[in-house]
Formats: sequence, C-alpha cells, structure tokens
Amino acid sequence: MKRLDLIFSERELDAIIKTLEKANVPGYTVMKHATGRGPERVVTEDMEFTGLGANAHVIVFCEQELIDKMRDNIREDLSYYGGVAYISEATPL
Amino acid sequence: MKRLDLIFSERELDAIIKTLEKANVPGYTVMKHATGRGPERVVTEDMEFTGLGANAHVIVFCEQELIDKMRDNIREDLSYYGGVAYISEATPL
Amino acid sequence: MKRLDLIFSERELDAIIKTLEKANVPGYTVMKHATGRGPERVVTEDMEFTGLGANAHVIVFCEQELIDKMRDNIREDLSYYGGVAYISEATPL
Amino acid sequence: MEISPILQNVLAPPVLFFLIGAISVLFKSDLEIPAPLPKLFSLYLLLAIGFKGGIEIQKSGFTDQVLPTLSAAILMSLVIPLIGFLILRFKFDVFNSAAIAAAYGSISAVTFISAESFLESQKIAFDGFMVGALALMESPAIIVGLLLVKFAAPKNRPKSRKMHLSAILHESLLNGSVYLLLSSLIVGFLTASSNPSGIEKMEPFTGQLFYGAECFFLLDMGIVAAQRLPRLKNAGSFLIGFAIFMPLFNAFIGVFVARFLSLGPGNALLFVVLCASASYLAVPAAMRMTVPEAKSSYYISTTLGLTFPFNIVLGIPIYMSLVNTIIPLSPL
Amino acid sequence: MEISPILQNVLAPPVLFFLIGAISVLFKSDLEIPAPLPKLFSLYLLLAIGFKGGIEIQKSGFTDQVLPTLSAAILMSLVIPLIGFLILRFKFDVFNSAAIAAAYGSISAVTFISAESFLESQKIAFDGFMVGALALMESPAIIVGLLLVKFAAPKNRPKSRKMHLSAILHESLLNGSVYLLLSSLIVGFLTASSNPSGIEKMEPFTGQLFYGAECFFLLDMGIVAAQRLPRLKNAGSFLIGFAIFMPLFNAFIGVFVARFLSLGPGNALLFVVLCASASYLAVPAAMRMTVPEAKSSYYISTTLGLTFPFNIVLGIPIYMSLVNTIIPLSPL
Amino acid sequence: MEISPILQNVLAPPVLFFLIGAISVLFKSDLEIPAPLPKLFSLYLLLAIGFKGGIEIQKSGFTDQVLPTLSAAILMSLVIPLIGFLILRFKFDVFNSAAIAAAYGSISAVTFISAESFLESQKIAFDGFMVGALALMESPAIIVGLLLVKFAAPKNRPKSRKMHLSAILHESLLNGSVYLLLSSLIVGFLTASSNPSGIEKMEPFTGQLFYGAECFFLLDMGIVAAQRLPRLKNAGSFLIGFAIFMPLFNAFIGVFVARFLSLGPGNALLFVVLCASASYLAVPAAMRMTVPEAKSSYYISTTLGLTFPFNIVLGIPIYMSLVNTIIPLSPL
Ligand SMILES: Nc1ncnc2c1ncn2[C@@H]1O[C@H](COP(=O)(O)O)[C@@H](O)[C@H]1O
Ligand SMILES: Nc1ncnc2c1ncn2[C@@H]1O[C@H](COP(=O)(O)O)[C@@H](O)[C@H]1O
Ligand SMILES: Nc1ncnc2c1ncn2[C@@H]1O[C@H](COP(=O)(O)O)[C@@H](O)[C@H]1O
Ligand code: NA
Ligand code: NA
Ligand code: NA
Repeated sequence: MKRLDLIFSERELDAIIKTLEKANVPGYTVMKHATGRGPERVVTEDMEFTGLGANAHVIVFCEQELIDKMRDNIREDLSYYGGVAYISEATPL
Repeated sequence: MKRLDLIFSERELDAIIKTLEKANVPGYTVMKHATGRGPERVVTEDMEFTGLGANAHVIVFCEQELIDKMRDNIREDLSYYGGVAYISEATPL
Repeated sequence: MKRLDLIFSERELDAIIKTLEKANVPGYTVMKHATGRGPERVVTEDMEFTGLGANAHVIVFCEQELIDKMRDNIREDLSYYGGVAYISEATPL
Repeated sequence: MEISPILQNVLAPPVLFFLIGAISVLFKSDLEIPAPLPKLFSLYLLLAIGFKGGIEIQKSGFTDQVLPTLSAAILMSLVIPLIGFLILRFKFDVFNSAAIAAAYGSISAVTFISAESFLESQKIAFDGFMVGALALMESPAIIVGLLLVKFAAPKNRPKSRKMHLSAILHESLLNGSVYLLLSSLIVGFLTASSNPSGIEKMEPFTGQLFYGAECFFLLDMGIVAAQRLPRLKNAGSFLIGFAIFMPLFNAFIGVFVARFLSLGPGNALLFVVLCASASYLAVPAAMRMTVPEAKSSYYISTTLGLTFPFNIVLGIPIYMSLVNTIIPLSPL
Repeated sequence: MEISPILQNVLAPPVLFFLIGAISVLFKSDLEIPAPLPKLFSLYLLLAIGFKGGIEIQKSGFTDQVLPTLSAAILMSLVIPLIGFLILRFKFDVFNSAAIAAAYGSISAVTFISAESFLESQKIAFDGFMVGALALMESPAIIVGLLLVKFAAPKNRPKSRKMHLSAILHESLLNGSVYLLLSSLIVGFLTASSNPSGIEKMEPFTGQLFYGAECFFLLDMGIVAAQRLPRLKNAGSFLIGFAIFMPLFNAFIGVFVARFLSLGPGNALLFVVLCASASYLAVPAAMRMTVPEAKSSYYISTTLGLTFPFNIVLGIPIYMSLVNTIIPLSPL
Repeated sequence: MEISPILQNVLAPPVLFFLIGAISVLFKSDLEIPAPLPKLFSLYLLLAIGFKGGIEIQKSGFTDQVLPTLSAAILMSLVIPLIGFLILRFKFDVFNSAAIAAAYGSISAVTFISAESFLESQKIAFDGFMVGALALMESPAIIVGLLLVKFAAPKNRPKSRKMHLSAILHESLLNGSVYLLLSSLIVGFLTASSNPSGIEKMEPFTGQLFYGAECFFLLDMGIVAAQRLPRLKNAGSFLIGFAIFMPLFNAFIGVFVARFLSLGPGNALLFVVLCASASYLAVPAAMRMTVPEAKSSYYISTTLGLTFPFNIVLGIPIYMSLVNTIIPLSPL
C-alpha cells in the first residue's frame, strides 16, 4: 500500500476530491487550515480571513496502481494553483 | 522506528488513547477536526456541529514491538466505528 | 526525497521556521492546534486557552543533504522545549 | 395589506436568513460560517432559552397544567418513535428504522425557538414551562430507539455491541445539549428565586441578543440544510415522503393531545411543534455511537435536509392554523 | 479644547483599537485573535450593515438621488481600475497590474463602516442607500480586472486558464461577502416593509452591538495590517507610493462626482470613501483564483498593509475636509 | 429569607454556570466549548474590563488613593512570590518553587471580574483605578519568579537557558493579556477624555453584555478547572494544601495592607482578591517558555484546578467578611 500526501490551497479542494473520487480511491482524509511556504507562495493564517484560504492537507492510503491512474489529473490540478504531492510506503496495521 | 497513523471518529479518541497508554507508547500526537471519506462513511465538517464529531488523526512514533502489542486492541477499537491504521518507516532525526 | 516531520510547542514555531528558512528548504507546511503527549509533557487542548499553546506539526519535503545541514539546529531548538523529529522516505508524485 | 400566515412567517428575519443560507448553497456562493462558530450560537441559544425558561417557571410557579403537560410530552416522545418504527420497517432494516424513528420522536431546539419567535411576532402568549417539555423530550426517544435495537435486532450482533442500559441512559441524559438546556433552566430558576437583580443583568445577553443570534444561527442552518438536501435523493422517495408526512402526522396527534390538556393556543403550538420536529443533533450523535449499523446519511438528511426546513418555513404557520381550528372545537 | 479632525478621528475607539492592534505587532506582543474569530466579526458586520441599510432604504423610499448615485458608483468602480491599470503598467506586467488595479476599483466594507462611525460622531446625516452603493461597487472592478487580463495578457496563456465569462461573473457576483451584504440588505428591506416589529427585535444585535464589534474587529485588522506592512518593502517604492497616491487621486475624482450628483456632505463622504478604499477581501480572493500569475503579496500588502490603515486613520478626516471644501463651491 | 453570603455568592449566575461546567465533567457529559471560542470571551472580558476601568479613572481623576494603592499592589506582587518561594522550597526544587510562587504572586482577571460582580450584586461601590492595579500586578511576579531562577538555580543550567533581562521584561510586560488590558485601559481613558459619545456607543458591548459573557466564560472555566482537578492528586497533599492555604494567607496580608491604605470596603475586597488570586494564564505561559524545567502540571493544576474554583465559590465571600471585620477595627 502507498500513502499519498497532497498539500494545496483549500480553494482547489473540490477539484482534488473529484479527481480522487473518479479514481475510486478507497478513502481519503482532509485536514484544513494548514499554512506554509512553497516555491511560489507564502500561505499565512490570515489568508483564511482575507478569503484566500489556507492550505488543505489530504492523505490517501491506496494501491500504487490507483496513484498511477490519478497522477496526470492531480498534477494538472496542482500545476495551476501550486501545491505538492508525495508518495511513501505504508502497511496496513 | 515506526510511524503509526490512525484516523477515526473523534468519539473514539478516549478509547484509542487508553489503548496507546496501556501499551506504554513513548508519546503520541492528536490532530482533531479532520474530515474525509472511508469505505463506510463520509465525514463532513458540519458533523462536528451536529455533534457527530469529525475525525481525529493520531500519529505515534514507536518501535515495531509496541505496535505488535497494540495491534489487536486498535483493530478492535477501529472495527466498531470504522477508521484506518497504517504503519510506515521513520528514522529519528 | 525525504519527508521530515517535526512536532513541538507552537511557541517554538518562529525559531523552527527560521531554522528551516536558513537552510533554504524548498517549502514547508504547518499545522497548528495539535495536542498530544511526549516523554516530558502532556499537551491538552485547553493549553491554547491558558496561553501555553498547543503543538505545531511541521512537514518538510526536501533532500537528505538539507536535513543533514539542519540537524544540529533543529535538535537544539527541540532540546530546549521538547518535541520530536522523524525522517521518512518520500517520492514526488 | 392582508398577508397569509405562511408569507408572514417567511418574511420574518430568522426565516429570511435561513432561506438566504439555503440559497447561497444553490447559487454556489462561497459564503461559509466556519467551525466552530455555529457551535457558539447553538450553545448560546440553549443557554439563553433554558435560562429564560427557568425564570418563567419560577415566576409562574408550578400551575396545574405543568405536570400533565410535561408528562404528556414525555409520553409523546416515547410513542412517536414506536409509530415511526412500524412505518419505517416496511422499507428499512431494524437499525435504520430505529435510528430514524428515534430522531422523529426527539425534538429540534431551533424549531422550538422559531415557534416561540413566531408566537411573539403574533403576540400570542405561551408559558416558560414549555422549555421544560423541550428539555424532557430530547432523551426518551433515544432510549426507545436503543431498546428497539436491543430487542428487535438480529441475535447475531457482535458481542461488543451489546448495549448496557447504563450506557444508554448516559448517552441520552447527559448529552451536551440536553445537559446545557436543563442546567441553564435550573440556573434561571435559582436566579429568579434568590437573586432577581441577576435576571436584569443577564437580560441584554440572554434576552435582547437572542433574536439576532437566532438569525445568525439560522443563516448557518440554511447552509447546512441545503448541503444535506441533495443526499436525500439517494435515500429514495419513501424516506422523502416520510420526512414530510411524519411531522404532519405527529402534529396531528399533538394537537389533539394539546386539546385534551386544555392548553392555550401558544402552549398548544409549542407542544405540536415539539411533536412535529425531529432531532438532528442529540439523536444522530447517540445513534452514531451506539447503532453504527444505521446509515447516518439517512437520519441526518431527512431531519436536517427536509423536516427542519419544512417545519421552519411552512410547518409552524400550518400547525398554528391547525391549533386554531382544532383547539376551539366543542369537547370531544 | 479644539482638536483637529484628524486627532478627533484617531481618538475614536475603533481607530484606537486599530492602532493598539498594530502596535502590538510592533512590540512583538503575543496578542492574537485566532481564526476563525475574525471571520465571526466580519460576517457580523456585513450582515448588520446590510440589514440596517435595507431598513433605511425602505424607510426613505427610492428618492431621486438613489438611481444616479448607484449608477455613478458602478461607473466609478469600472473606471478606477482602468486608470489604475494604466499607471501600474509602467512598472508591472499585465497580470499584476490588472490584479492591483481591480483591488483599488473595488471597496473595503470596513473602511466604509469606519466612515459611517466618523459621520455619526460628527453628527452628520447620511442615507441608507449608500450601503447599496457599497454592495454594488464590490464586484464590477473584479470583472474589469479579469477582462483586462483576458484581452491584454500575452496570447500564450495556458489553455486551462482561458476564463469563461460565466466563471468571471460567478466569482465576482457570488463572492460570500457580496452575497451576504446584498442579501442582508434585502432582508432588512423586506423586514421593514412587512414586519416592523422584527426591526426592533434585531436592533440590539445589529444596532447596539455594532460599534463594539467594529472595535473588536479593528483590533484584529490592526494586527493583520501591521503584519503585512513589512512585506511592502519587497514591493518597491513605486507600489508604496501608489498605495497612498491612488486613494487620494480616487477621492479627488470621487468628490467632484459627488458634487455633480449634489450629494449632501454625509453621502458625499461615503461616496468618496468608496472610491478611495481598496479591497483586501473579495478582489484578492477572486484574483488568486483566476489570475494566479499575479503576486498575491503585491495586491494584499498594498491594500491591507498601507491603503487600509491610511484611510482609517488619516484618509477619512482628509476626505471630509475635501468634501467640505469642494462641495459648497459655486456650480462648475 | 436570610441566606448566608456564601450561599448568596453561589446562587449568582456566574458561579452557577461555573459549577454547571464543573459538574458536566464529573458526570462525563460531552458538553464542550471548542477552541478558540473561550479565547473570544477571554479577549472580550479583558477588553471590556480595561475599557470600563479607563473611563472610571478618567472620571474620578487621580485621587490621593490611586498612587499609594497601585504602589502597594505592585509591592504585593513582588513580595508574595518571595514568601511563596520560601514555603515551596521545603518540598520542591528551585524551578518548580519559582514557577508556582510566581503564579500566586500574579493575578487572575476572571477572579477579579467575579469579585466586581459580587460587589455589584451587594451594591458596594468600588473604583475604576483598581483595574489599574489588576493590570500592574500581572507582570512583576513573573519577573521575580525568573530572577529567583536566575540567582537560585544550580550553576550548571545549560548555556542557552541563561535568561537575558530584556527577554524577561518582554515576556512579562508584553504578554497578550497584559497588553490588551493595559491598552484597553488607555483607550477607555482617552475616549472618556475626548470623545464621550464613544462611551455611550460602546456601552451595549462593553457594559450590558459583560455579565452574560462572564457567565458563558465561567461555564467553560468550570469545565477546564474540573478537568485539571484530578491531576492534582499526582501533585501530592503538600501542593493541595498550598493551593488553599496560600490564597487565604495572601488575603490576610492583603486586608491589612488595604486597611493601612484606608481603602473603602469595595476597593479593599478587590485588593484582597488580587492578592489571593493566582495566575493560570500569563504566568504559566511565561514559565513554560523560560523555565521548562518546572512541571507545568504543578503550576496549572493548583492555580486552575483548585485555587481558582476556591476563590470564585468560597473565597470572595470569605474575603468580604474578612474585609468587613478587619477594616473597621480601631487604628493599628
Ligand atoms: N517542500 C515542501 N514541503 C512541505 N510543504 C510544502 C513544500 N512545498 C510546498 N509545500 C506546501 O504546499 C503549499 C503550496 O505551495 P506553492 O505551490 O508554492 O503555492 C505551500 O503553502 C506549502 O504548504
Ligand atoms: N484509504 C483511506 N485513506 C485515507 N483516509 C481514509 C481512508 N479510508 C478511510 N479513511 C479515513 O478514515 C475515516 C473513517 O472511515 P470509515 O471507516 O469509512 O468510517 C474516514 O472518514 C477517513 O477520514
Ligand atoms: N513518540 C511520539 N509520537 C508522536 N508524537 C510525539 C511522540 N513524542 C512526543 N510527541 C509529540 O511531541 C510533543 C512534545 O513532546 P515533549 O517533548 O514530551 O514535550 C508532544 O506533545 C507530542 O505531540
Ligand atoms: Na418530535
Ligand atoms: Na475603490
Ligand atoms: Na496573587
């Protein structure tokens, strides 16, 4: 099993979830209100207040093949407004 | 060292923490207000409002043997109300 | 690529971010309002209220060499007020 | 200009803000009241309504009507889930039937508050002890629901799910909203008894602010309810029908009980609204904990997505005219 | 003791709390108003100002002044971004110029609220329909900004970024703050028309509480603005100059338009403030979504870090004396 | 019916809500006021109490009593931690002794607010400048605590932990709550001086709402305090005794100082309460930062779990009768 970590603007959340659902992932977890800095942007807490939205951190545990299926769509989602995606190994308990 | 990620309904938090403490884990971190979808349920933000509670994401860094010790208890905790548990490798800095 | 997970008191956040910036990490993500227990302390939610601050969870995706560069500084930051740091493998999507 | 009671109800600020919230979802506006702000308002409303009810009870004393009305209220919250269960079993398994039926036996505090506001705008009197009925009707339906599961569920339920009566009672009686409502009622009562200056000092907070806070909260309820509505489609037309029919049916029983109790029109409306409203807070929370086999989307999308808006917008004026028609009839 | 209008403005509680917030950042105090509490106050202020404006409009009716003023307001929010764009193009690319210009064409509700409070403290009358101008000026500048990008941007913009008019309109018209303001205006209007007792019951919430809530919110705005200010240094002196010059320039145009419209001094000041203020909410949110090529730190640090504090502290009294000087002049 | 002052205090809404919160923990109700809502109320209370204090000071002017009282307040907050330290050193190391002692030298704003409410309910007058004493007593104890650590700690403290005086001062003087209280005091003072209409407009927010907000906040404090109480068991009986004895002892010194200052009964009670109360906000925050060797569970569970509830429920009426007994005695 793999673990996919996606971090991106909350504004893109709907798009990313659509991508995940289309690939039929077994599940996902969303944590909002994340802040941070990337190569493009600083995301501070008061972004939420100015309506810009903080980041969302999405975790997906799924098989590698699902990730391969989603790769292009996620990359496109992220290429537009920024964000990062990383894969690591994970074993179910 | 291992990293154990547990994601489940906030309502189960006390039970899970009891399990962790019983196994004498060196520590754990809890992040509340997570939402998501699993094979059984959709957990949306307004669940908190309706008193259903969002999910909690618990991270535990510990040795494999501790995980083996807790496995059955955690599985039982999660089997009842749902939730996921994954293990991955982690090296202390 | 590596994934670095840092968990520590929110009060140390500025110091840690300074350390990360000095090492020129490509980015980082901050999640506040984490609670937990470590070998030294219990951090409960009402810590925020009493002004003690909850924990922050910082994730950094970067190369091993950057981590090596930051290791001493981070260890010093964490040695003072407590906190944990773990490294794991991560592959960009 | 004569306007119908329904239109008059719709044109009250709380209902208008509810509609605004709902419409914002329809139009995909990004209007959002982020957590935990709605919780602030729901806690506030419970505290304020309990406190004010306690004061009223102390002022009016325990009249002859109090005990029969409260008993009838509890009775209704025991009977309604049984009826609901029988109806729902035509289509659903024991778990879902019990969970949904419990929700309809219990009450919605915000619907009750809206009915109070409606009565005030119509200048119709009602009594503080009806808040007691509100508090007392929240829990019994949970107990009935859980007992239905306990006795009607297939015998092969996993061991760990065997419920203990003590856990059931705890879940139903010490739920945060029941607890806050009841204890605020006691605080109001004690304050009125021994510390009348405390009432005055609380008044700007619990009294004057109430209507505006209700509007703000209903704005959020509109958003939440409208987000739930589409999920009803998956629930099927039986459940959609149930979500409208059941409150009307319960209102109908309620109005005859109210008449039997000789309640005035104000108290009668509140009694009917308690019967007709369904819980989307305490009951779902309890059911999710204790009957995980039931689909939460069923009991939430019906109560929150359909029954709640129906009651707020159309139900209350309909029940009022029901009360005005049935109560004055010559004795049964 | 005679005190100057600027000092008098600075010594009003809202401005003092704004300064306290800003100074706390300077002194590195750990004073913080954690999310989402500021959102509570910003939603409240929009709801209350809309509601009160709607009531006023209903009361005063649609006077002769209403239509010309609202039309002029929309016109200003279309023209100002064009002027701003031309100025900014000297230094910036199309994307940044369009985004910044749009922010200055749009408005800041809190600046408007501060101007209302200033007028009240000076006992100068103004009309409720100016809230309509506030609501109407928020969106058009966004549309102009996006159209500027659409037509002036290099032709090699990636395909996916081709904007559809419908998306532009949705983003600009159904933004949460525009939506809440406009719909609260409608609620206020409907309540005043059909349910006058509803006004009284809302008054403690939307009326009496307003000033204090404004202070609390400005405390947070002071913190947020002061946190932004240092980032302006990276933006360069051209942009710093622009952030002061542009509101003054817009105020100057605005005051002549107000004179042309024969607005009284109260309405004139509000009109000028709408022209002079810049958006740090709706416009940045829309621009970040639709023009990711523009640097958000540019359009936020200017509007929030400099223009907003300038308007709140110095701008409003300056514009007032501008109004008092220019409006009474003999006809053009 | 004659009721004792203690019972009368317990039957006031703020104390009742505190007890309700505490009891909810006892009964394991899931009542919860999620973060950051309590922060909203604590910020509000500081802002309101500071603002009102500033107005009072401006109105009454700097009477003869002001300077001696404020000086005595600062003195007390320097002396009390020294006494506490000597007592605590019997059982604890330097770090824990200093941290706990500092907490008892500092103050709890909510205890002060509760004492004000108690006085108001008893119709006993007090002066606005006592809020100044509140603000001034928060920080000095922190400095004493840190200096105790600096000079009494074992010489082998790691290098990085050598504290600089500037850091100590910053931590103690620019703590968010001290800063907000002091600066709101100044805003109140300036508003009363130059802008009296501002006072009226703030009144519904800072005045009328105060009592209700206090109740709501104490509901949460009850929950938080009751959650802390069990942790006291691990702290041992010495610390439990200290948490009750120390406030009584400090109250006793305080009442003689108040008598020496010839304070009226209202001011005297507030002075005594400042001496008797212990900080669970500013001091713990500062200590956690600067003396990580001290166990936070010690200084929080004592101050928040025991001393705070003791003062709120029993302490204030006890101190009042102490004041009523000692102050009128013939001269020393
Ligand atoms: N190297 C990184 N490690 C961790 N988080 C990152 C990294 N780079 C970017 N992020 C996160 O991704 C968000 C979007 O970055 P950006 O693509 O620059 O807008 C940032 O705000 C961070 O929260
Ligand atoms: N494959 C998955 N990846 C990430 N999170 C998951 C996954 N499956 C379930 N979850 C999380 O676990 C929670 C409980 O799922 P469930 O067991 O279906 O109730 C969900 O709400 C998700 O937050
Ligand atoms: N083994 C662990 N696994 C996960 N989180 C931990 C662990 N140990 C400590 N933490 C986190 O690090 C924080 C600081 O711990 P401490 O150093 O004991 O103050 C704790 O509050 C936890 O959130
Ligand atoms: Na019901
Ligand atoms: Na403008
Ligand atoms: Na003290």
